[in-house]
Amino acid sequence: MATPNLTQDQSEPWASGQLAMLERMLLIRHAEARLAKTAKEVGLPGGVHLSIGQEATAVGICSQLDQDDWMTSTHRGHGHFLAKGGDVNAMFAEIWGKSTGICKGMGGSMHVADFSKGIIGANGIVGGGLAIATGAALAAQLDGQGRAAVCFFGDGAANQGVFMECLNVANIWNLPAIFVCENNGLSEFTVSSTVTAGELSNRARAFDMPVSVVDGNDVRAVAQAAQEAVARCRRGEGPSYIEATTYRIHGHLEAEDMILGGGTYRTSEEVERWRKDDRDPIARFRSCLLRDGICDETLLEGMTAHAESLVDAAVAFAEEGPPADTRLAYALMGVGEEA
Amino acid sequence: MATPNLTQDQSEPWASGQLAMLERMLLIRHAEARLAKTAKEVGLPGGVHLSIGQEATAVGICSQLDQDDWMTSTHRGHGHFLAKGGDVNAMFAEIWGKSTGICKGMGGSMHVADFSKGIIGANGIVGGGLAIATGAALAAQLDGQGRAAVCFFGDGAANQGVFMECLNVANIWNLPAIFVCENNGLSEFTVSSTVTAGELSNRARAFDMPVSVVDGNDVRAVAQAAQEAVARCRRGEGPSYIEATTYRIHGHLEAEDMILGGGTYRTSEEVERWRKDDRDPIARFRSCLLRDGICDETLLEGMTAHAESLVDAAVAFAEEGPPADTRLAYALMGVGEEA
Amino acid sequence: MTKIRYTQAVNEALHEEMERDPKTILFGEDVALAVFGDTRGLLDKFGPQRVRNTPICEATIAGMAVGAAAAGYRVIAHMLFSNFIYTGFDAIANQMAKLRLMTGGQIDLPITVLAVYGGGASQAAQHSDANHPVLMNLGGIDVLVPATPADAKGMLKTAIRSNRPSFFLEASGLGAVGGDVPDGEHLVPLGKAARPKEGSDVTLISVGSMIRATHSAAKKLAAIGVDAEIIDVRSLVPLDEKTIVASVMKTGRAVVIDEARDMCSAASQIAAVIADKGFAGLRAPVRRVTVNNSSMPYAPNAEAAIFPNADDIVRAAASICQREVA
Amino acid sequence: MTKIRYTQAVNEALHEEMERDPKTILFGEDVALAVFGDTRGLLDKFGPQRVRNTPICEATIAGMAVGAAAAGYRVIAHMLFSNFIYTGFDAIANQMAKLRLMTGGQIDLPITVLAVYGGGASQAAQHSDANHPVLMNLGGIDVLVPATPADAKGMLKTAIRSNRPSFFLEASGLGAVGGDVPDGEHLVPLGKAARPKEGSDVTLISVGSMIRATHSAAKKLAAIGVDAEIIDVRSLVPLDEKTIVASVMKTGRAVVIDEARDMCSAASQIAAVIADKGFAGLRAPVRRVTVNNSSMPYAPNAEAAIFPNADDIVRAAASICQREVA
Ligand SMILES: Cc1ncc(C[n+]2csc(CCOP(=O)(O)OP(=O)(O)O)c2C)c(N)n1
Ligand SMILES: Cc1ncc(C[n+]2csc(CCOP(=O)(O)OP(=O)(O)O)c2C)c(N)n1
Ligand SMILES: [Mg+2]
Ligand SMILES: [Mg+2]
Repeated sequence: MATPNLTQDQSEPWASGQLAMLERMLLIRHAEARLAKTAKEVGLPGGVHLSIGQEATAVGICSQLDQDDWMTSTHRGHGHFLAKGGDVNAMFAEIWGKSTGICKGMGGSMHVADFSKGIIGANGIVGGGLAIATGAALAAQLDGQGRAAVCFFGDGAANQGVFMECLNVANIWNLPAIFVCENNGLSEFTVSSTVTAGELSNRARAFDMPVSVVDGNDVRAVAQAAQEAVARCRRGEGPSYIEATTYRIHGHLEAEDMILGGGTYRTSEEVERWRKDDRDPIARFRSCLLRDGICDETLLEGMTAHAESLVDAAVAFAEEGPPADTRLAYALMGVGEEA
Repeated sequence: MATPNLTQDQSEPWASGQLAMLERMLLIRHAEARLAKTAKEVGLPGGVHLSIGQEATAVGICSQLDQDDWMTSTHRGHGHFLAKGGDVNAMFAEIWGKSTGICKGMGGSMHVADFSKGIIGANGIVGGGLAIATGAALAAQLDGQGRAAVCFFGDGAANQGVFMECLNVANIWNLPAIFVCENNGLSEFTVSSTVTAGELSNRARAFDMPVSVVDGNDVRAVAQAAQEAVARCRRGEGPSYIEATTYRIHGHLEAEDMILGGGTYRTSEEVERWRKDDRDPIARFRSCLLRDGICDETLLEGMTAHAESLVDAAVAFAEEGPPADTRLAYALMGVGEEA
Repeated sequence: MTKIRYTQAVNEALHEEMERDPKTILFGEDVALAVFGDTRGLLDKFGPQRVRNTPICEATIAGMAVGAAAAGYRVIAHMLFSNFIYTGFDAIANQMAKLRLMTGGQIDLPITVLAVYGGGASQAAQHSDANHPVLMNLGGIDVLVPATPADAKGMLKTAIRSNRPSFFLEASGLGAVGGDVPDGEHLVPLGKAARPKEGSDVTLISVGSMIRATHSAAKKLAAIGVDAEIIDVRSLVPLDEKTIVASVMKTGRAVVIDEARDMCSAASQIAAVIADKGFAGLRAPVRRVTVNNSSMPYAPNAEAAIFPNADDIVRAAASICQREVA
Repeated sequence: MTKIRYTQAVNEALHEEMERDPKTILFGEDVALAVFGDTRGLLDKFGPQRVRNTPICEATIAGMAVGAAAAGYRVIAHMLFSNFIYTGFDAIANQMAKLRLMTGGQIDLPITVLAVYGGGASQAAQHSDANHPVLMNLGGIDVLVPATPADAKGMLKTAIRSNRPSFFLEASGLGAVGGDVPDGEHLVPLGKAARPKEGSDVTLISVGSMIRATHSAAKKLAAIGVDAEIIDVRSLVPLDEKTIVASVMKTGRAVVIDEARDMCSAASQIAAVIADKGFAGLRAPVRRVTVNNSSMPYAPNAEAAIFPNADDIVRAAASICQREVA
């Protein structure tokens, strides 16, 4: 994605950067809505965790990254993957378990990765990406090319000790790491505030890390925070912490209702509030763009239709792909065929 | 140990409490000095980590605890063990690997424990005691008897993620836990400041934990901080964090010189500075007591001689003890004798 | 007898044992809403003191289990997927497994850790490990892999009452499987294998989740004239070497079936025991049907290809019974 | 040939490989001053960018190794005692072992983890585990337990150059043992067992640290007329099944010697392989000399009593060679 110029100057580069962000948010939204539909109607293998409602975080952060920058993601990783430039066809094929998948069908929804684009991968272990990103930041520092390593993680993951370990290491070594907490208030079926002491951002402050807490449903605010953090990385000034407040609209995973068997952890009113146009990150960004005269309804409709067509194509690509290679696992794990 | 009344009122209870603290500090000092001597001249099994120079921390904290309160310790645990009322004979026999040892010779120096006195034990894993103490605090809360659970840990251990995890859990559950960081500036052969970001106490603050940072070589200051923290536990007001600044005079372990093979991580001047009477916790406390008229030189000499005689007796007890039971390990691990 | 599902059996055991002993407590991530259904209803019945949702911090969950047990409680800790055990592994391997030894036996550690293990459902590598071998190697920890609802209930109840730490591993593929469970108090001793089918030609030794594939293999073997005996090794630590060896002494042949990766698997342990103590009766090589040292790939077809199944068992058994498989 | 100590051999390998490839980096706790001597001099030679003391945080040390390797570096991580591996076990078992699979082979992970393992020095339970079996079961990770200075040097150099993650485990009892090491570039391939002694009556298969007790047992066995062959299984993953099975086919008898706890040990794995692939040549039960599922007690006499020694090996071998032991 073209790094958007964030100073609003009505110039062409500025406008196109803004539209690129919207485009990516729409792609994520439509892709995930399709995954939800397919999971429900047809079924998909494994668990599917959607980030609908959180698109501004992924896109805001990744809008400031180059392909060379590193990024680790979470179990809720489709948005991060697409925002960092991952290919939607290859992602769908992966989720469909095909050999045309970005991980040849070996990883699935929870493990989408594309090293050629700096996407180290999603992770099924809550907190699993933190130390990996810190290691990538170490590599980036040694490379001396000004690369950054971004780590997305949730408010639930912030209770894993490895989070604090990584804040410590990143600071003492002055690593070009950006810790991005997507604070959606929920850890699985637990309201995070019931299991979280103090303000999360104070944890980063305790390690003398520059902190910025932003409205995670305002893509411009997120991009702004990212721009500063990335600049620090580029200049060799060390790590940053960004906390983006947001909300997940869908269940923890698409099979949630079945798992909960009638149990609840949030009210439907709460969910509805976050669905509203004044909170939804895409609706909000659209009205900004309309207000600023960067686009009109026609353009928006065209963009939406385009996103939908990309998703249609991705489904077709996934469906057409040949099944995963049944012997590949052995080859990749380095075992001979004889036990 | 009688809980000393900390309000200086010249009363008998106050004076005897103060003397009890000195007595315990002397016992620790003399016991460990003897271990150093024996390790050097005769040899002791395994590694021996001494806390000489840190006696005020162990004694200050434990002076405020009852036998029923729980305590976990570190690899440097002799002082904590003795301060919490552990038996010096049983400790020596343990280190000598005898069946009369407090752990029947199964644990050794790094694992001295006495559950009958609330001493859950030393730990060979840096940070290993943190979650155990937190679990004991949970038990104490469920018991509803006003017990506290104290966790000693080092500044090095404070970089283990589990430290922050436990701060979080202790706070959200309002557990009667006291986290006592013995900040001696060193983690093994590394100067802690080179591997530690920010102020350690800010980590506790980030979890909304009451914090007190005290001169760890001033036993009265340590006891004062402990008194408040213990009172909070008793009243069900939740956890506290105490950081005691101190210094270890001896090597990380007694075999240090051999291990380092000429390498150094601190200057001998630094060590000498901390040995001086104005820093040494025992010398400092002695002059306080002399100044306050709680004791005179004669009494002090008597106390010193008494400590030394206890240590002599402990060595004799250890030496006389029968060797460890060679089949006990199997019984305790619950395995049959046939593989 | 009542027919219930495996998960329901676990749930009943938890309810009964928490009722029985008020010092029994349970904590873990999302135990209130019960990710797997096994802890359902406990919070409502026993309240927020004894049943607690923890933050996501497996290292502390496992460590607290040790501390609370050492301080007098009977602890049940839920670790969700068995892959998450690794995140709390220091407290398990260095503390839980060793504290009783290191303290010279001053304490018992009545801890039961629950976790769901195994593949077969496209959960990919980080949610599919059958990692009982890693736990078996630690020493000091019982490792239980019941394969039927009745054993799930009876063994879990016994494990909770036991003063040794134990891992109670629920096979992810068995959670919805139904079976008869005796009414009333039902306890199954640990360390005893079951023998769900007698036979004379070969012993099929099934570890935990493999029981269904093993039963189906036995049927297929019968069709080619091989009369298989089935041993269900529901308890790995302690391991019922006697029953296993006695069966092999009778049949002269053994196939050990285990969903774990082969290297240092339960299957290898059992094969080693047979090669030692059962050698006198052995008439053929001891075969293992295991996963060939790979983690599970995501794609259903790729996972199925490396996951041990009935045909693998049939092939292994036939190869040592001088039978041809179609 | 130069006679050097095991630790020195490790140190030389580290120096040579860091010199060879500037993208090779090393980090861990106290690697600057070298707790075990094996990393001595590296900081001075290669500077603080490539050689770094970490805080005490094994979870992050292991995880960073994965991240830095995935991002293009050749990583050596020192975990000190092998018991501390547990603290970083998620990054090892869930990430290091699986990331190449989960990404469909997009990356290699050239990681070498160093750790000192094993008992015998009264270090007590938390500093004495011989836990190679736990690593062997993970899949995707090479596990190396060289027993001589020459193998230590040659295998470590090979491991560092390899693109697979590996654990290079240094037996604590062998660090000071000397041996001849070839001068100049010396590489030993992984996955090949050594055969330090030929013999015809029984194969003694030694895992890592057990080599000295095994040699001494072979001498004692010679005295009672048993001609033992010794196999030194210096590489556990990959495992040289061929050499092991060939030897047993020749001698007809096997004793596997391993310092690990018995359950799911390397010894059990090797015994299982023999019972399968070597069955045709087997003339006696396959014995295992291991630790009987206990962690190490502290007291030297108690530790010695449960630690496998030459007499245990002699007894096991004699029992299958129809010999009486005095
Ligand atoms: C180590 C580990 N523990 C537990 C889980 C189960 N789990 C999956 S997602 C999740 C909640 C994560 O919450 P958060 O980090 O806030 O991310 P979110 O789902 O809100 O995006 C949990 C507990 C896991 N996958 N890994
Ligand atoms: C998990 C773990 N990692 C590393 C070690 C090795 N080690 C023993 S003590 C120590 C330093 C501890 O420093 P600190 O916590 O400050 O305690 P101090 O020694 O200063 O009392 C280290 C790294 C260990 N025992 N356990
Ligand atoms: Mg969340
Ligand atoms: Mg310290």
